[in-house]
Amino acid sequence: MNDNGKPKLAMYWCASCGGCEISVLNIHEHILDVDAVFDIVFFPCIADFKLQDVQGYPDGYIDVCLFNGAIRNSENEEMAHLLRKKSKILVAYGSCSYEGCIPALSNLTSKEATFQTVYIDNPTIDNPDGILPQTMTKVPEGELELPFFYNTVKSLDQVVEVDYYLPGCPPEPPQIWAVLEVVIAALTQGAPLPPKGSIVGAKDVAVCEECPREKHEKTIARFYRPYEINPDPDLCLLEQGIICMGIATRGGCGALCPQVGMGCRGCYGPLPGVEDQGAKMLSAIASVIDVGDVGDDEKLLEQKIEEVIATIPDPAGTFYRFSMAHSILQRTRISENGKGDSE
Amino acid sequence: MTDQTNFEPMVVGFTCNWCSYRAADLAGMSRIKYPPNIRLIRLMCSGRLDPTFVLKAFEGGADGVLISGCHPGECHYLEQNYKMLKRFLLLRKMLIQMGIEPDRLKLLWASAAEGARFAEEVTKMVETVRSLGPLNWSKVVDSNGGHATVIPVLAKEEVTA
Amino acid sequence: MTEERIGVYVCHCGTNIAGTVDVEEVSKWAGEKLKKDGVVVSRDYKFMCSSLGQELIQADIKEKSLNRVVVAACSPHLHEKTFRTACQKADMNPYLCEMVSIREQVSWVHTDKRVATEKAKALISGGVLRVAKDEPLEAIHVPINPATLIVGAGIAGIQAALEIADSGFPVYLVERDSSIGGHMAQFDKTFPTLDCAACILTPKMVDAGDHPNITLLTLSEIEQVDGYVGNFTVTIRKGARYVKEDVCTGCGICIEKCPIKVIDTNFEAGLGYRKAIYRNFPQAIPKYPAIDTEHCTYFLHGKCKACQLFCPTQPNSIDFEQQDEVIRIEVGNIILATGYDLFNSRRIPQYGYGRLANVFTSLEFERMCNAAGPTEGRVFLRDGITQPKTVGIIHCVGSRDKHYNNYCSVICCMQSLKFAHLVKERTGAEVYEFYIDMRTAFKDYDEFYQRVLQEGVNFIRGRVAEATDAARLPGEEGKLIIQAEDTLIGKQRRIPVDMVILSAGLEPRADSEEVAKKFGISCSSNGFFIEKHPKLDPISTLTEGIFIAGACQGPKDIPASVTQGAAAAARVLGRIQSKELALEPIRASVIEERCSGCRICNDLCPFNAITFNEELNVTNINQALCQGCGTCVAACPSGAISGTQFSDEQILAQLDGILSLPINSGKVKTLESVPA
Amino acid sequence: MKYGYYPGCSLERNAIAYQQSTMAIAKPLGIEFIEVEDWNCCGATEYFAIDALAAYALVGRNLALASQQKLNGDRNQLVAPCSACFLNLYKTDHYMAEDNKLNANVNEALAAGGLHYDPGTVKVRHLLDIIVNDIGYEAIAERVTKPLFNLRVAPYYGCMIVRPASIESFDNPEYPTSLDKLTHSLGAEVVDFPLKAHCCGGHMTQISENTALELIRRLLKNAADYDADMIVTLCPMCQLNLDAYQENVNKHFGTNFHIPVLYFTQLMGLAFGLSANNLGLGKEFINAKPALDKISSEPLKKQRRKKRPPKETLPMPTMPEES
Amino acid sequence: METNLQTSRTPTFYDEVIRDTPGGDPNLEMCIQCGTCGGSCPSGADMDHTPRNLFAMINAGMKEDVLRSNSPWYCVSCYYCMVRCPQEIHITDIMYTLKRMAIKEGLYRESSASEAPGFSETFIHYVENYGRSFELGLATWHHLRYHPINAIRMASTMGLELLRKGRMDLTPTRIKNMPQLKKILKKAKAIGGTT
Repeated sequence: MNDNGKPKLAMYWCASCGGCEISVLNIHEHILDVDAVFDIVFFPCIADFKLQDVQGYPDGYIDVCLFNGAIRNSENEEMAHLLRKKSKILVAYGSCSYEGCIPALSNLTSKEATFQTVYIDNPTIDNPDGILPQTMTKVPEGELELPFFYNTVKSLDQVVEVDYYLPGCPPEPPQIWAVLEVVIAALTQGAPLPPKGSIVGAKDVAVCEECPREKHEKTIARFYRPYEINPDPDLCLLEQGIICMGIATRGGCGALCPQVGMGCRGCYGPLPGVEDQGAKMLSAIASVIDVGDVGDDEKLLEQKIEEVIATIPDPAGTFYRFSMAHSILQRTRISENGKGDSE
Repeated sequence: MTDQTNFEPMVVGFTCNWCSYRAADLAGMSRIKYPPNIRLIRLMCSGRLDPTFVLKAFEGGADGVLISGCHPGECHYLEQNYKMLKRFLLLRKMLIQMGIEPDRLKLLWASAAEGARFAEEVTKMVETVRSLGPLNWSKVVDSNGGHATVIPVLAKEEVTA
Repeated sequence: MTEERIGVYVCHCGTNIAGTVDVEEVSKWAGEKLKKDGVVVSRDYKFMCSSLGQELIQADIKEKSLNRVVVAACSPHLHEKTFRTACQKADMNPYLCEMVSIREQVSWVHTDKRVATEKAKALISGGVLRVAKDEPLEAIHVPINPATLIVGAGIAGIQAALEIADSGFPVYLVERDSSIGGHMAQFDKTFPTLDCAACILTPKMVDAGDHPNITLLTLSEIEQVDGYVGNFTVTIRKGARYVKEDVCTGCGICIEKCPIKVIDTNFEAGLGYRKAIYRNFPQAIPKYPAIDTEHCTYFLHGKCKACQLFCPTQPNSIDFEQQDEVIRIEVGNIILATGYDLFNSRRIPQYGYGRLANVFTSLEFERMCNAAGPTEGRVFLRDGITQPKTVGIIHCVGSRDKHYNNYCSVICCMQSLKFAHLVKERTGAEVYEFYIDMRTAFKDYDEFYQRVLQEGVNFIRGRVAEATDAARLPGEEGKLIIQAEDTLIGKQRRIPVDMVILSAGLEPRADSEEVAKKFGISCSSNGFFIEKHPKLDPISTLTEGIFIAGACQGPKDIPASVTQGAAAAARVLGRIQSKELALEPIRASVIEERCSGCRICNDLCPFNAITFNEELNVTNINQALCQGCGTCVAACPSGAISGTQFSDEQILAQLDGILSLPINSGKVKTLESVPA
Repeated sequence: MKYGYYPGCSLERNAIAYQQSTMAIAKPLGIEFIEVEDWNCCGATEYFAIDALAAYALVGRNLALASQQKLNGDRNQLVAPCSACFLNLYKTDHYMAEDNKLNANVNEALAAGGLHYDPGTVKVRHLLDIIVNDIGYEAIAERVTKPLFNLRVAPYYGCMIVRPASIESFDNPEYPTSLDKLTHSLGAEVVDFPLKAHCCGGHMTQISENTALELIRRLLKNAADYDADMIVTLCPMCQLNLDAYQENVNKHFGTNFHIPVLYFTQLMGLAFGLSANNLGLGKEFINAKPALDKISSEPLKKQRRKKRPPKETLPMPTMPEES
Repeated sequence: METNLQTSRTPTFYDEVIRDTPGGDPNLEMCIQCGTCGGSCPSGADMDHTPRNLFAMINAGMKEDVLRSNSPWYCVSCYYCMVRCPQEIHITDIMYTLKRMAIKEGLYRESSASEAPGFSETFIHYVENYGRSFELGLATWHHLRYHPINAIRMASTMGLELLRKGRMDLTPTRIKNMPQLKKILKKAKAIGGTT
């Protein structure tokens, strides 16, 4: 089947928004190089291949598979296994497949609550019979098996082995191209590939290094949500009380968000050696909370700290916005009554 | 609650080298008994406590985590216990969001002289955690609503690139 | 990287451990089940800490090429050093040896042998996984600057200064007051020998004032302390005296001519007066007077200058333009001897101090007895002319009381006995001592008690309920009545007296917390500075290079203060002579290529070990200043700070280990019942 | 300002003058008292000697009613003018908070009557406390129209208003000064009364009269020694003992005391220019009129020449007073 | 918690006193025998044992002697001992406990204050039946019982004067919801004990 001798490229989406596909196209004229080098064999967004086509490929037929999106349901997982089998290099492309990203925020609640919100309570929903996703449906031709919706959203590497990770929500075009260049060089000239399991297309230093804002010794007396404050254009956002995850997030993006006055959301994930981005972020900013000099009165101290903490309304959602599935705890625990404890 | 009757809670304690670890020493020297459900890890200071450790403990099977440090104003490193206190309070808020009852994470100020109190507080904590029942975090994550998480056909086939 | 070869050693500690933990089983288990984690040998032994036990480990290190050792025995606070030294002698890096406490944390606190054995296994598993992550380390060596700073020139500080200076090393002796001598200079006689305080203190003060190796800085306060053991930089503010020390001869004419007289609340304890230009007493060291700007007419209203006018020196010694001076000095060690404050007796209204004229504090009475004091040593009532016929002395004022100070102030019993003797000697009055317990421990003290008993002083065992002028019965009119239970007869008694002396307790200096913070040491809950160890190291603090002596560490009398001053000096001299000091290598360091320059950690270090390099946009940690608490390690959001001996890897490995065995892995259903 | 009000049995009858004068001064001070509906006796010092739990439950009923009736909204402050009532209410609330078992038992008893009380929900305060701390000395001085110049008053607190100290007190338990300052703000001359917080004998008049008479004598003698024209107090028991038993004291000890004993609220009323009839004056055993007649419209010229003490006199202590 | 630090203080009387004193730990074991309580007591002169002495006796297990003592009955609840006690012992509350125990054991009759409980009992009789105290009835009944002559004196002088000045009622006042109060008190007594 190696008809034209070109390396085979696939890109597939699972629980994701589609932004990753757009980001690949966002490499502008380099897309022509991609087309020149690769033979696209599966890319539902831009080319009409069917599942049967992929199933028909021999194992390892695909040289590079860019897999984006998290594992939300049984179909996602099935596709992950299939593409793993058919690919030589499987890349977790983008934050969703790398660490869960926005879809994994639903790990902060239960499957039932998610259904309730999405299919019943949502103001734009018209579902008078209250029908929820099923695993079976009857059609005139007979019964169809439908994907099963999981309780917990997972990252790609929690269901199959992953060769490389390309973080970002979505990954930044220059980084994408840089990674593709390495892969092309490897495939065409036999250049060495980075060690398996590497995170590619990102730096090993935090976003702050790329951020031009002026930084000082940090003490934070309270936090502001972005709409509550008009930040100084030159000063570190965190020092102004805006939660900026830049300190705990891999750089490589060029600090785009902080540069335009929006705190880093943390989409490039934790730094090397850090297992849990949220825990580290929590530790760092809690350490610099400033409650003034209240002496050693325990109660007063606690009260003052609680006042500052109250200005962070949703710590879990904030600190794990992108990394929930990959965090140590992965999800919230559903108490006996079946409801999530998260607000 | 399922296996409540046989349930023996596992509590991990992070102690400060200068105060609470010595309080544990003192409890020992005074032969004061407390439940064997606690296992201690020594840090130089409660300020060393990275929230990651707490999450790791819960994930690894602990039903409760005890963090102990010097009383306010008595930190061996002057004020680092305050930094721990700040992390503790924010962490507790986040753990509530993660469905972990606040009583599973306890903060205890204990000086090196408070051996008896240390034992007493450990006893109380073990009993509190016992009444909360097992946390069993591995089950929390595994549960996928009764549906097998791995597609049987594909799972068997080992994949190599 | 070489493979880990770990030896596990389980101590019986006689029956201390073996009585509750099945040590043979634990040792066997570790040898088998922890093989996968690198354990190559596991042994148990009666007493691991004995020389035979140590040799056992050393032999294994040699013969079985061990490169890691775990000793499961008592608390590391007891024997970590022992086993590390043993390992070092066998050419293993000492920091690759870990202790697991299965005595204090297992056998001594649990009773069910099976569960205790399982817990011991779990803790050892933690130790084994942790030791595998240990890294070889070297102790940190720092040079010692031979100069010493001593803060506080009371008897403890003076003693320490002289010891060091006499050995040939430079000393900076800093005193807040205008002259040295501290509380002792205010006293008349000292117990139990009744030596005159001035006679024994003055020579020492003169020595300290003249010593070529002592730089005396009076009216001076410490502003800032930077640096670390061996290399402190101290900023001192030397207050303006308004008298030129290089010209003044100390003749005292200015004092005589000064028209302003004010109550001396400091040296005279409020019982006497001094001038606006003053020195505490004629033999004060230094001899130069100082101007009190709060009361000096010139400073208040711009005129007078009588002192300047009458000053006989050429050039004139008075300098109204003098300014505070900020001095920076470099020292290797610091001794704090900042003394105590007297308990404020007004806090106990029922003793009437401040309301009833003839109630005096102990310090007032000391000044009254002092021949150089306001009454020239005569014992008078507040009117300054009447001798008392009956005197009541109340012990434990503000001490041994949960409402004020819970501790015993140590000196009050002996001081009160001394007062009784002095009252008898000078007035022949009837004396009543009201005490809870008579505490006359130490050499010759109880003999003094005997002597005062012999002198006919009345002792009433009972804490005084109140001292009042409300007469109830005939014979009480015009007197102060002391009401107490005489606990030895079980009856309430009312003793009318002319004078009441309150033996007020000793308190930490009002600013002790502040001072402690400046020097990076801590105060105990009662406010006195905390020593490193209450018995074995009462003069060191937990901050390297900072020592404490005298009453700043806790109430104590003159002999004890002198002893501590000398002991602190000896410790400092030892340091100076060894020229350098080895410190535990528990330190944090920045992995520069990981540091993004976010500066989260920059404000977290109370020892100022963390600095920011603007040029490279990275943070640095000064290894000598770092005390190893690890707060910055935990806070660094980039994982760019690592901490030796307590790294994330070590801690998480230990956590894995201790969680590897459940609490009730055996079959027995319930644990020992532990009543709540 | 609105407060819940617990008058207590004494103010209904024996201390009717206290009740009348309290109500009279409340108006000009802008205080509104709302009485607890169907309150019962606090048990005084007697019930606790017989059955502690019943005693706490008895007091608990009052607290439960006050808490239920939300007399002054969320503040739920309950004012008691009688020191014994004040102490019992305050102590019960405090001990219930300290002692879980007591709390549970009291509530079990209350439940039998359909009531419940959570300690801490009612803040119990003495009348004097709210007058000096909520109204303040300055505001009181502003309302004075007929200052009590030339009247020498010994302020007498008794025991229970400032004790025990394990309960947070609004004034020093040994040497309180709030009533001194209040009396001073009315224009009166205040005696620094050494026995101001000593015991009046309490119920000893009933159990061991001689003991009580001696305690009363001490107070009267001390007030007389200090040339007080009258004693002012804030507790019905203190007033009764010092006033009604004064003749008994004179008989028993052969003394001749004639020191009227009034409530501080009565003096406040007089200084505010209120009519004596509305203040319950005349209900005292020792007629206060001769003493009140001493009040002059102008402050007497200070006769005390600022005598300079002889030069040998030693200065008085300069240690600062406790704040 | 099991601890071998426990002292071997055996007398159970000591534990009873602590147990029956509500309001948190009365700190009785902390007594250092300083005598501040005995020195402060306004009626100390009339007591056969000072409070300090009683505490030593309690510690020695001298139950009968303690409960026979007149001291608790001379306690005027002035709380001076309690505020001054350097060890923060709840002395006044302990005195109440001793009174209750003395009544229970009937030993008060042997003390020199044998009539004191009668006064308290008369007092609570009114409280339990009317919800309010009743001074006239109280004084009269109490004195009729113990000092008939006094009662006449009371009625003739002070009582009359109080009546005349409108400071005493002839009949007791009754609260409205007396059944509720009775239920509460009945329940409290049924729960029993002192705490």
